[in-house]
Amino acid sequence: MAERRVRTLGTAGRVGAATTGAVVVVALVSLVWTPHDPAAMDVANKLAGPSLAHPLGTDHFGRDTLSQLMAGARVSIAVSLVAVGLGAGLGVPLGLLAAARRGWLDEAVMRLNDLAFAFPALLTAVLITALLGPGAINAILAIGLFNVPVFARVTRGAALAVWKRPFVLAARLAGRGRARISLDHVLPNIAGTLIVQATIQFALAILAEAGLSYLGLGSQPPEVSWGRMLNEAQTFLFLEPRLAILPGLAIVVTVLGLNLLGDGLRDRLDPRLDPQGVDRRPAGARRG
Amino acid sequence: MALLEIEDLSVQRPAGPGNTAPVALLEDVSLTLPAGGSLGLVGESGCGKSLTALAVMGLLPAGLRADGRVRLDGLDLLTTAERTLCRLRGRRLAMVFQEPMTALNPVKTIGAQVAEGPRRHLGLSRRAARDHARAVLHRVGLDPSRVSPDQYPHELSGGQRQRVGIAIAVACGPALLIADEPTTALDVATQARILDLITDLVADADMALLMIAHDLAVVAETAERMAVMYAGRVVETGPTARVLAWPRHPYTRGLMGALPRGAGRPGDPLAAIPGVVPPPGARPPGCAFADRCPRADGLCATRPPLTADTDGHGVACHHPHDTPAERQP
Amino acid sequence: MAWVLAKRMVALALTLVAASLLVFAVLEVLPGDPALLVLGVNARPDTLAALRESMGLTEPVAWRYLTWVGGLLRGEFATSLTYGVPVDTLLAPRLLVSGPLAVLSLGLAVALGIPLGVVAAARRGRPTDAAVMGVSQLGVAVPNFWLGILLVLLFAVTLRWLPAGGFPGWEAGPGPALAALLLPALALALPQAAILARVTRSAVLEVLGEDYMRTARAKGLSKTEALWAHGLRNALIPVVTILGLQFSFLLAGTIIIENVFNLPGVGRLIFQAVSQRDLVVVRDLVVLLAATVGVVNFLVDLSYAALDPRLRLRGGSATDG
Amino acid sequence: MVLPLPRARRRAATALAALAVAALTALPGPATAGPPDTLVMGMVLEPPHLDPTAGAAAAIDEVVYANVFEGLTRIGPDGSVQPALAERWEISDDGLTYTFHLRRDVTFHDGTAFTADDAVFSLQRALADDSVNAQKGLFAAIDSVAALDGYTLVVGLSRPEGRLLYNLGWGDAVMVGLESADTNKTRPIGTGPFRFVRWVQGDRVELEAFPDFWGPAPALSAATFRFIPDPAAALAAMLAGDVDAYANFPAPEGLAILEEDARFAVVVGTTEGETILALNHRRPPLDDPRVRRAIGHAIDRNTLIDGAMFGYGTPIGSHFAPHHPAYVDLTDRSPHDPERARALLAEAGIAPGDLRLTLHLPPPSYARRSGELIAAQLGAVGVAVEIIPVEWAQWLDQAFRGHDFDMTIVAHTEPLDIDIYARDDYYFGYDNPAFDALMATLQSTRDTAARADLYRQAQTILAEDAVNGFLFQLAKLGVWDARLSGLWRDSPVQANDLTGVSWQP
Repeated sequence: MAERRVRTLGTAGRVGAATTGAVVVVALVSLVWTPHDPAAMDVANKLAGPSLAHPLGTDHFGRDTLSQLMAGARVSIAVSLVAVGLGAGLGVPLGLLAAARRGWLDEAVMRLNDLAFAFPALLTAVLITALLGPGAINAILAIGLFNVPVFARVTRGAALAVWKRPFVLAARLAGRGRARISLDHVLPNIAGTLIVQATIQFALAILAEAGLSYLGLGSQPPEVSWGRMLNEAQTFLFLEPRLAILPGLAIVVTVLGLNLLGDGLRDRLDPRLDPQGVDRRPAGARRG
Repeated sequence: MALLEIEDLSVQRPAGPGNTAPVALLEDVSLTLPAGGSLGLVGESGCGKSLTALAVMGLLPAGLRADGRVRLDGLDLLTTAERTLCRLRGRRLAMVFQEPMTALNPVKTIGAQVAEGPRRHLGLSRRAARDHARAVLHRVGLDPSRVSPDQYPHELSGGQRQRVGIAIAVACGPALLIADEPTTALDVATQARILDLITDLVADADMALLMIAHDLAVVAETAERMAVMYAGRVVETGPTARVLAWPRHPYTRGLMGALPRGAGRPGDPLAAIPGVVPPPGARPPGCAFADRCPRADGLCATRPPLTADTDGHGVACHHPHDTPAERQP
Repeated sequence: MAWVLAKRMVALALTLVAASLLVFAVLEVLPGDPALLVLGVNARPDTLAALRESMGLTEPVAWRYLTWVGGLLRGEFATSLTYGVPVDTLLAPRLLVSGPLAVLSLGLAVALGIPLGVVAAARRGRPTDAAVMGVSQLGVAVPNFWLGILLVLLFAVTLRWLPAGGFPGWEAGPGPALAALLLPALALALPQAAILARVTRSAVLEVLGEDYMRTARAKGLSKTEALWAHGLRNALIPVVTILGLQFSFLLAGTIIIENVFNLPGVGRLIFQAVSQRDLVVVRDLVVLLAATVGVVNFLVDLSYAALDPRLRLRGGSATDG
Repeated sequence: MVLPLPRARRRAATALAALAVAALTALPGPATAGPPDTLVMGMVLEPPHLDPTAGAAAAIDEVVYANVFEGLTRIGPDGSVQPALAERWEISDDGLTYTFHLRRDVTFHDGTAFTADDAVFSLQRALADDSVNAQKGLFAAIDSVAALDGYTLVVGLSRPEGRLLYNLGWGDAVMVGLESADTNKTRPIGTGPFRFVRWVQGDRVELEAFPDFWGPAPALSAATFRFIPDPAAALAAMLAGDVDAYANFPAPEGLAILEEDARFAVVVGTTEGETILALNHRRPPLDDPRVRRAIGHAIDRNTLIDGAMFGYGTPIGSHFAPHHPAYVDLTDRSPHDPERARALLAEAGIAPGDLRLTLHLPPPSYARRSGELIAAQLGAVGVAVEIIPVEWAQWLDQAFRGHDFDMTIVAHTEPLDIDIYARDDYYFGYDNPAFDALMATLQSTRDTAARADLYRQAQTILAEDAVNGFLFQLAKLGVWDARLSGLWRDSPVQANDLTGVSWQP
């Protein structure tokens, strides 16, 4: 089953799956092993170029760049995963509810969406971190908050289509409750769409986490994240451009992998072949 | 010299990444149509009728290659430069499409869509083209007092839209009008009125008409001569009255058996003929109809040539019918 | 349609009221005392109290909210707590940086993304298409601030063609000013152009398969003419949707990019105002941004109607003929 | 098939391309420093406003002090008190009455004359109940201010104040005009050699020479202060020649590049900034001197200076500037000795890993970087540190005023501010009556030698008590065009006095 799925992902999708898998593996490996302790400082050996001991060199505190990149993968993935989980965990039930009940509840959910979209996400993140202080948790909160309306909207749209299908009508005639129908019939039928959307949101969350950390609002020392590495590297742009280039590359590779995987999954999982079906948009809700 | 001479027209999808061997879609189609004449092209869906029309228009879908000769006024359209073709399309030859709901641009007014051809081909000013479009729309039955040229397609009914499609086609007074199942998408009452309009227009302006239909009744009503296509080939051709009175190919007889169900959608299997048209690429080497044919025998493993009698009634069959058709229940 | 627009206006107004309440509430509980920040570590309690009084921080909460919103409605802006000038005079010169930056980058994104998308669609399945799609896939994955850093490395540090950051001001002439905006605009535009190219490509592909394109060709239009005359406007509808969304994304993007390139724009003003607890500036800017996003969405809705007559007020009803 | 653009669009595209080329060619070439009588000075922070008597931000003084505004006295490049708007003064024997004789040829930039009335107004404004002067404490001893005549000012004190003349040289004590005081925040009107031209908020402040200046005309005809908060951008601007000088270059890591470049002079001087790891004595076990001493021994100052400051900075062992004559080197009281640190912690009853402390870090890179290093160094002796990065607003509100912190890193940049350790309820919560008494004596002592002795005693007490972790004195990293002369090497006050700055041919 899994094998067949991979085979039908298409070349790009397979490349995406492999890349994503590799990043995840690196992140997991970093839990138990990195070439050096990513937080271990060796000021005497700062800003050293690549060597046998430090294949990618060291940063301004003499920390091993390779180990930091590995540990950074862990933080970037963890933050993004939890943020997307938060968004989906709140957004999907909201969307299902809106689609099942329609009426004022639907209207209320959609208006809430509008409100969330009226604020540029990053600005809200700045405010949230000003309110609660910077840190990974608050980055999760800020990013997760912005995933809620995205998931709510996509869920609602896909669910509305399912509600019109004959087998749902049949279930309703059989006297099943709206909640049961939502869980038994609607959710399985929109799962593909949601998985694809989750992949895309995951990629966007990695970018968002990097942006927040770059502004100094995301993860904090001694935690490493790619965005923070970029933040710290910027003053060494003229001395050691390597420090700014490597974390960026890591971000690009990860996001690229996730996007390719998302495209592959969409071709495979999304029942609607309509390429507009999945919301690739960075933010914003349009009502039809 | 006939207006339109199609000689050995073949269309194939060349070998590519998706398919290893080239696939023949049309094979050795030969048809002629004199100026002012009319020719009906019938067959089930997938027989290559529309493809023939598109090949004549030079509008084959991307990736298809046409061979043979398609001569309009003696000029071989298949070897003519695209630039010249653009000057001919809409001017000398024009086409009415099957789906009036989608054949019109939703974001342009009908007047503008009709005026586009005349402005380009007849060298009319913007204003003159608009007046011309108004007149043409009126001619096709869209009275400007009831249907304004400034309206958009979505504001019109299906029949009205098809009238706009016809107006677009005849706006420059083409010598050849190709109508590709112009009534299939319409309800029965509207169908008749649209067919009347087309025959009327053709007669009026002395246009030649290539009428494509899966419905023999439509051809019977509009075309002097007809050709029956099956699996990318012409299997029977001749004067319409003659062919219908004495269909010689078993497939033609099958189509006639399906006649009462003429309103069936393309793609439905014909009630009188078991099986479906073999898809291109899976066509047998001999007679393509053999495996659906009640008269088929070993001989049918070779391809029958199209042989014509003195009346110009030709048939490609090893075992043609020798007796006129009986009206079937 | 008119009714739809009216409904949108009401929704926009409600959104703005909610936004103003929200931002006001958040700023109320934000840790940090603006007066203390101004006066620093040697400030004495009486001095602080005096400053707070003069900043208007001692009025009751509801009153302050109403005064603020009332002022905004009359078009009057309050005085920045740190700069001591009205927010609009603070904002005007920043808008002259951020506005052109946004326009320039949106323009660049459109100028790059749409033609590339059209070309890719027209050459579907050929190497050009694959190249455009590959590059755009990459473009979508690149964080704009990192792209900014790379652009600085290449054009400012290595080649020394363009300034690494800063803004000389428009009075220095359009040349230097545009030069200062070019790299940041590129950094903002390229990822957006990549998205735009992908959306345009799929929209054009969809349109190319439409029957009316064949109708247009049957009239004698060449492929190119048919695409421009009949295809583009139809393909633009999804593209405009994305453009509207990109604009608000771009607004947020300026916060990071203006930091990377050290541009005195609105984004950095907000960032600075938050860290300086200049509540007056923050709340005004947040509401203004929300309003801008709302207005842009409104314009997008209007442009749908302009592009697609089906969304306009219905005229005569159809009768069969 | 390529889709060629229709002609009109093609023309538009060509025009756009031409515009881009025009933009490129119109660029200023690198290192065009402008005519040699103007100066572009880079600064990290933008002043919130331009009135030095109404805010604590150092950036205000860095732009306007000695350039736009002058006080009765001024503080020279060596930290000494010099006459400014007061030509000379007399002090009564009891030290309670100061008589200032003001210059008679001084006009404000708005053309009004500077008289004793303006001086009275300036001081009374700072002293008033609704005063918003950030350093109101400077004038605490002043009892009365009066104009004897147009050019004579008498200041009466309630108690002797040894530093009054010095205090009057601060930016917070500059003389402002009666007519213009209210608008100084946005349109500063002073008496200095440069007058305000305009302020492009977020970018720069422009000054030009004031033709009616009472003193010798400055060599520069105009000066621009550009605000570039990002260290990398600062380096880029310097390399590109967009900025002529940085009095305080924000990126020590970039100095190596500038030093190699013959176009620039890198001048490392001293500042009044003692960087300390402040410890909250209200929070046990930080009230235990053994724990504080352990923290001191855990810290490796040389690694801090090397890692956080790229070698620029001087280790300190107490709260006192090393360049001051009264300085005592007390770094040997808390040498880097992790063993002793562990032993002291054990002695205080703290097992490794038991002590968890928060470390609040304000935004400057000296604090953030030192903080990361210190967290690692404390970790090495078994003290777990949680880093909490904060904005200044939060730091002031929570750590400084709310005393809600365990440890924090901050540079105290005011000159001779050792007296903060005598303040009641100051943020680190040090309370030592002996020290307070010492400071009281100091306040009423005017004899230089005696004062130096008191300062030495004070330093020693602080080091003995291990009040805070004493880290290093910030260096003043001056970088400027090698053809410039007259910029201050050291910064006894936070100012960029441009009076004597000129371009060498």
